[in-house]
Amino acid sequence: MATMTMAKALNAALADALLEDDRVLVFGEDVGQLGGVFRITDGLQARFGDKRCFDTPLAEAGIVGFAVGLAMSGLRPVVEMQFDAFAYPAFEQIASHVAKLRNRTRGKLSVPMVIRVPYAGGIGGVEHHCDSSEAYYAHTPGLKVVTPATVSDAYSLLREAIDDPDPVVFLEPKKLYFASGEAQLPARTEPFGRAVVRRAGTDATLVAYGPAVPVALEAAEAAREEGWDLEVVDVRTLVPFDDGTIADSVRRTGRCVVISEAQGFAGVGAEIAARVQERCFHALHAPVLRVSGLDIPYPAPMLEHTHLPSVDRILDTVARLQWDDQPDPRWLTQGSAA
Amino acid sequence: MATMTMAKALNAALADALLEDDRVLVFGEDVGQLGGVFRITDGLQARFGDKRCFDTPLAEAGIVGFAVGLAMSGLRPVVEMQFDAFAYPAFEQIASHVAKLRNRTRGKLSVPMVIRVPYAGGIGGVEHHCDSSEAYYAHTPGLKVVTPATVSDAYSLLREAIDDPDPVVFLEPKKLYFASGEAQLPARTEPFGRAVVRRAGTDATLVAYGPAVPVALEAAEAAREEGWDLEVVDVRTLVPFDDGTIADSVRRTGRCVVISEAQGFAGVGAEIAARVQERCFHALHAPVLRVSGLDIPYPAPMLEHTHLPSVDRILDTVARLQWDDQPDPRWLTQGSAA
Amino acid sequence: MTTTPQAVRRASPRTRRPATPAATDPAAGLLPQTEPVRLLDPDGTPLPARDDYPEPPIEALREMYRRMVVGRRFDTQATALTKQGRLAVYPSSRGQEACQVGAVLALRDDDWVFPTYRESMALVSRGIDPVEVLTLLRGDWHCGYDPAARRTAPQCTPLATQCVHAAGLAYGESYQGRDTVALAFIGDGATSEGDFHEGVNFAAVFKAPVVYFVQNNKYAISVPLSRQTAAPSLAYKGVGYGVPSEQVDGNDPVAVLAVLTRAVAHARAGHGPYLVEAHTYRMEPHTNADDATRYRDADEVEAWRDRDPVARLETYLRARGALDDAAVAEIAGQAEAYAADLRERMNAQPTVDPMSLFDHVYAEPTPQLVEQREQVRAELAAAAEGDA
Amino acid sequence: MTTTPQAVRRASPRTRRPATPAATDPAAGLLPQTEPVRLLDPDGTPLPARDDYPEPPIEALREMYRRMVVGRRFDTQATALTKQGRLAVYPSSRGQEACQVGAVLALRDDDWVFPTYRESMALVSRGIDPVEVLTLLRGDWHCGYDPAARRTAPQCTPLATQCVHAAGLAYGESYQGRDTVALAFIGDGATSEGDFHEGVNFAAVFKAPVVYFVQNNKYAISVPLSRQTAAPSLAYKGVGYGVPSEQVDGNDPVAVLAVLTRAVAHARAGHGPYLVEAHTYRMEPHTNADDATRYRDADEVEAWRDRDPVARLETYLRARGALDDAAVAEIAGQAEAYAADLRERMNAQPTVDPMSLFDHVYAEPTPQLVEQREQVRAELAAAAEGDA
Ligand SMILES: Cc1ncc(C[n+]2csc(CCOP(=O)(O)OP(=O)(O)O)c2C)c(N)n1
Ligand SMILES: Cc1ncc(C[n+]2csc(CCOP(=O)(O)OP(=O)(O)O)c2C)c(N)n1
Ligand SMILES: [Mg+2]
Ligand SMILES: [Mg+2]
Repeated sequence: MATMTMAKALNAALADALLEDDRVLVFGEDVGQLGGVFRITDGLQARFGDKRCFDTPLAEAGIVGFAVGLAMSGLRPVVEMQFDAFAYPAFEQIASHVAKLRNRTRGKLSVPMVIRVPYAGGIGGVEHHCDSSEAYYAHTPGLKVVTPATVSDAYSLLREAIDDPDPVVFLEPKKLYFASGEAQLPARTEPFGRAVVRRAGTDATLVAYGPAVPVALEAAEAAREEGWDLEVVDVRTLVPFDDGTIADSVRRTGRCVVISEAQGFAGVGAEIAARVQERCFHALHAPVLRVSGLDIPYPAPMLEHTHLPSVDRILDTVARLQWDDQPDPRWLTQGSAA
Repeated sequence: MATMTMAKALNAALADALLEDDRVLVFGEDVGQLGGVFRITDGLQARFGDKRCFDTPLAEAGIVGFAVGLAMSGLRPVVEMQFDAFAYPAFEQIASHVAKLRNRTRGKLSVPMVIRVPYAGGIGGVEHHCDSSEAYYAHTPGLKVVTPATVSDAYSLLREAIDDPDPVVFLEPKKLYFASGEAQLPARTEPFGRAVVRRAGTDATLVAYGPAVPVALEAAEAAREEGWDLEVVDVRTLVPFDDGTIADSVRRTGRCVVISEAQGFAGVGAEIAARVQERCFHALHAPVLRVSGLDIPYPAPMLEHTHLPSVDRILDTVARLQWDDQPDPRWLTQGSAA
Repeated sequence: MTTTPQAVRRASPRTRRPATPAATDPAAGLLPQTEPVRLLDPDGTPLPARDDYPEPPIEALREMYRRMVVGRRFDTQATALTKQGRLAVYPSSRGQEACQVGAVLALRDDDWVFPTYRESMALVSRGIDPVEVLTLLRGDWHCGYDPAARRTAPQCTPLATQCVHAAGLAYGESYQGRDTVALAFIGDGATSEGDFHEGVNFAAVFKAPVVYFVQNNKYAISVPLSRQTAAPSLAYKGVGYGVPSEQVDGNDPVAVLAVLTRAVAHARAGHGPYLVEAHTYRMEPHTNADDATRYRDADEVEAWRDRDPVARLETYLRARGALDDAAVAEIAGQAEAYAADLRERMNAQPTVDPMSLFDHVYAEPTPQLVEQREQVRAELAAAAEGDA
Repeated sequence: MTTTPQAVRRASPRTRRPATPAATDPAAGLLPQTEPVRLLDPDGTPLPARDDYPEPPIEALREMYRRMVVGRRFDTQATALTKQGRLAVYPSSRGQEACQVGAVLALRDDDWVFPTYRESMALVSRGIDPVEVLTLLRGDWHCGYDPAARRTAPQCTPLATQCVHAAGLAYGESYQGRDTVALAFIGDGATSEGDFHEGVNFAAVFKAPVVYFVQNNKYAISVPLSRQTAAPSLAYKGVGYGVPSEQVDGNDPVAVLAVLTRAVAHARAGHGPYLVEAHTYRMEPHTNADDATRYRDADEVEAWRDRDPVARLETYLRARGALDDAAVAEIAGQAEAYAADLRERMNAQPTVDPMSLFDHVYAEPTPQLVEQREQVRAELAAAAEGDA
């Protein structure tokens, strides 16, 4: 085991993939000599040459569409979108081609590729640099959507994503890039498609993914003081989704809070809440509650802490899980027709 | 009262808006002389001239971005995206500008506009012509998202959308364009932001919107044979969302099925299910269930009936609402960790 | 800070560039000729031979004629099938036969084609089974042929998006040491889309062997070219990417084949992409669902009948002695047989298994799809029971 | 269907277009001059006067100098504030002063500017309060000034998207009978984005009075121009839209002002958009967070120091007798005062009310936002109580 950052683990995953599979090409904006604005591709061009790791013209639809063509020719593109909101120009290419080409051609043509997207906030970034864009992809059939929360997972999931026969949108929580963790490379963690219980507990389940996982774990620690023993599940792959691990946990604890950094409305957190109550209705002592970003455009750096799910907001929500078996008065009084 | 199609009502709404408000401009692809591929703008150019209703170059980001500039100059653009999937090229303009300019400028600049999108399926359309794209917009703070299900609402909501100080994504269910209904123009129905009970019932609430509303009504009729008296709520505006009307209904009926045509995962249906169980937990006799499109790319015409929520699928789902107060065995056996 | 210099406010500076730039002008090798290349008069009379575009071999032109005749018959048949309700929709390319067939003939079989919805004729001309080509429009699946085996991408509907795919494919092929050329079809209207710009630019920067072939048929559904661009012609876009460009009379089969052959050779030789604009005309409405009388005059359409590419080539080949009544009849017979076979095979109602909906979303269905598949399976079983 | 004509497979057809097109060549009025327009030598010596670009009035040039000096001082100050942690990030435009100020001086106050993140200097040069300009980068809100009042769009980060806004705004203004011109700034890298293409094309088709002003500073973050385009120069893109274009030495203040003045006059006169490419250089890293030594040589940067636009204009104005030591000192003093004021005001910690998060999402908060606002209000009250 060694201590390293998630950035380093991702870099190692790319390097190992380039080494082991000739078909892998890494490209995007500034990923060559600069090594990417987050240095995730640092040193790759020097080591593997500028045919394996290269800069493209500044055009995201172009980058993704070019990857489609390369994949058609048998190569394995791994592209970087520089920031979350800067992947939006590629939305048509992603939604109408990347996601659908296998289906369109009854599997005769497939376009395995990885679209790496540094996403979410918590780094004091200015507008357009902090969007949580996972729902746009998770709602699009044909894409797999992955987001690691630990250093080992970053390596392992990225290697699996590159090997996957399907296109994967690989969402990297920016704020975790330079957080360190223990990892032994080449790490291989739980297989793609599996959620993981990051902390066992008995009283309620916190379901989180990506940047929300460390916050959930922190909240679970803090909850001990309040006398709650909380379980934390890390979803890891949003698509495919691991109903089993999550439903098992909630059936044991009887309570559930879903935590995601994105604005809540019609986000992945809504999906998780809907699924959990469908599957665990009779085990639930309280409704499945959600903690998410506010339903506002991502705010300026000085206000992002108000926007983001915080330990306090999570604990406030856990407190509303009807521990005294009384309905939450909030839902009894609110929501009547105005 | 007169009988007319939704297409005609939309056309009348545009004409009346052009007449009453000089600032209104209608533009897009083929909306001029042709009157739009669905003829929603039929006759407008002849009547109001080619400065008020005109064709643009074929570029959707261009159309929406052009509308942003026009709105900045004080005009009121109403643009047509020719089909759902053909709005994707405009996604960056919509998500990063249309939705955010008011917020970005603390309200100093606003870009009221209507982006009309013929959406959803059921018309035997080939690929890219049938996407249900509402979740992409509803998940984006700063946009209002509307979808009419009746002829009168089509007129009324479109007029309100054009008058609204905020940008509105106006989703027109294609398959209802040429369905007729009674309407008295200029119709003014319930105000923007309100859901409506389309059919009163006591046993369970079907929540639906846009193209799913007629299917829900049909299912409710059919359910009478099974002995169920179902209430049907039409959401009308997805953003803002009317929690009150829907929660009131579910608290009365104690059961809820959410119906939407889009693929289900992380869709608006998930949001509705999550909200309803949050707010009505203690009134619910069964989990909130969902009927949606399958989590697949929109299929070819010959298979769309398998994809779309059908009366049968809705009735099957209603049947799973634990009428005998036994938990649904499905959720007790399924979803355990594999 | 409110002063503004009141300097030089003059009219359009159109005259300021010398009309005769030096031979070293970097644009000189990139701009198209000011008039579309033409080797036959509209009536089929050959124009004086020219050095830059030597005439293609006569056997090639004869084969071109054959495919154009068969292609046109296919097109008519597809329109008829639509009227009979056999196809959901059909976009005809009648009038564009020289382009549809010329593009295919300029390529090798192992070259890649990136067609749009309008290129059904090109695809059958490439030898793809017409039933497989029409699968999309019949509505049983989105693509009926095997794109990898046929080196032909699925017909692309999201406009201009294929321009980028072609760049990637072509670069990927040359990266892997193959000398494949990719030809991307695109319409006049679609050149307004951002993906056209990004595609041609990527191809240029990566020196990818792509021929971008714009069929300027004057309309994008109802929108005439004048609402699409203010450029002298679409071929003038190439210079902005450093891509050599040419414009050609798209109803002159000989010129189309000559120009595309050169463009393909340029790309194959490693010189990077090439842009060709063919001036042609869509004789039919946009699709059978369109009503072209709403936006264009019958006169305009009539005028283009005189430039019919099939008749033009026939006249020329007859004059060259490469075609006689017997040969014309034989080819017409081939076309009829082709159409008859198509008609017959399209009359068989296709069966599509609804369970296949779940097979090709991912390489393996996700647990969520497995669940939904079981639900549909149960529904279908129940329905079958109900029917029984 | 496997035959392929073996015709004319020849090398690049670069020579096929006559190097001297006829005077009627439609490209002739649209292409840029083959060399960037230059009116001063790099050392400030005036070049021979020319008809097409008369020199701007001397008072305008003196004002230009003043704003460039103040602008540069502002820029240095902003970089310093970033080092002190007062700004989240700052993209310097040092070296691009002639472009930043020239664009502003070519416009009227009621014209609209569409800046990018790099245009802070242009905005202060337009008279916008520098604290308001830096609000975005300090991180208290996304835009600190009133765009409607200042006729200046928010600094645009999603690259090239502003090109389309400018077209819409300019068309909207002229539609309403106003003779406003819009100037859209854009970088070399961003010209690769589809929205550049769509924006310029919309402006051309609608004859919207827009000047597209490309500051080609040779890099898009780390990516050099050679990875961005294979075109002779970015100004060659105009002809593909039917838009007249020019290239200019972007470090020659006199030429920049002359060329932009003409471009603005062209647009204002109703001739439609105009494209100007200025060849300049980004002297600093992309932003303070960037490490430019990773991708470019110190030598390259040094070479550009010799073409410093401020020194160049100073030399020229002194030679013309329009500037002396006293004036230079006075302007330097103004710049220092400006910087000192900025420093002081930026040292005050701004307060931003978290409740304002809910105010500007919609004209009125939705019920969902009202609910979330109450939740945040309660949280803040609880926190305040906890603190007390
Ligand atoms: C992105 C996108 N926007 C709109 C459409 C709808 N549409 C289909 S064909 C067409 C016109 C295309 O015209 P052109 O490029 O000239 O090709 P042609 O049909 O004339 O061959 C339009 C607007 C589409 N398919 N894709
Ligand atoms: C759509 C989009 N993609 C990527 C980025 C990230 N980004 C910000 S600046 C920049 C480089 C821009 O280069 P250029 O256009 O030359 O302008 P310059 O910074 O040199 O002024 C990039 C890639 C962005 N802001 N928007
Ligand atoms: Mg066309
Ligand atoms: Mg640059």
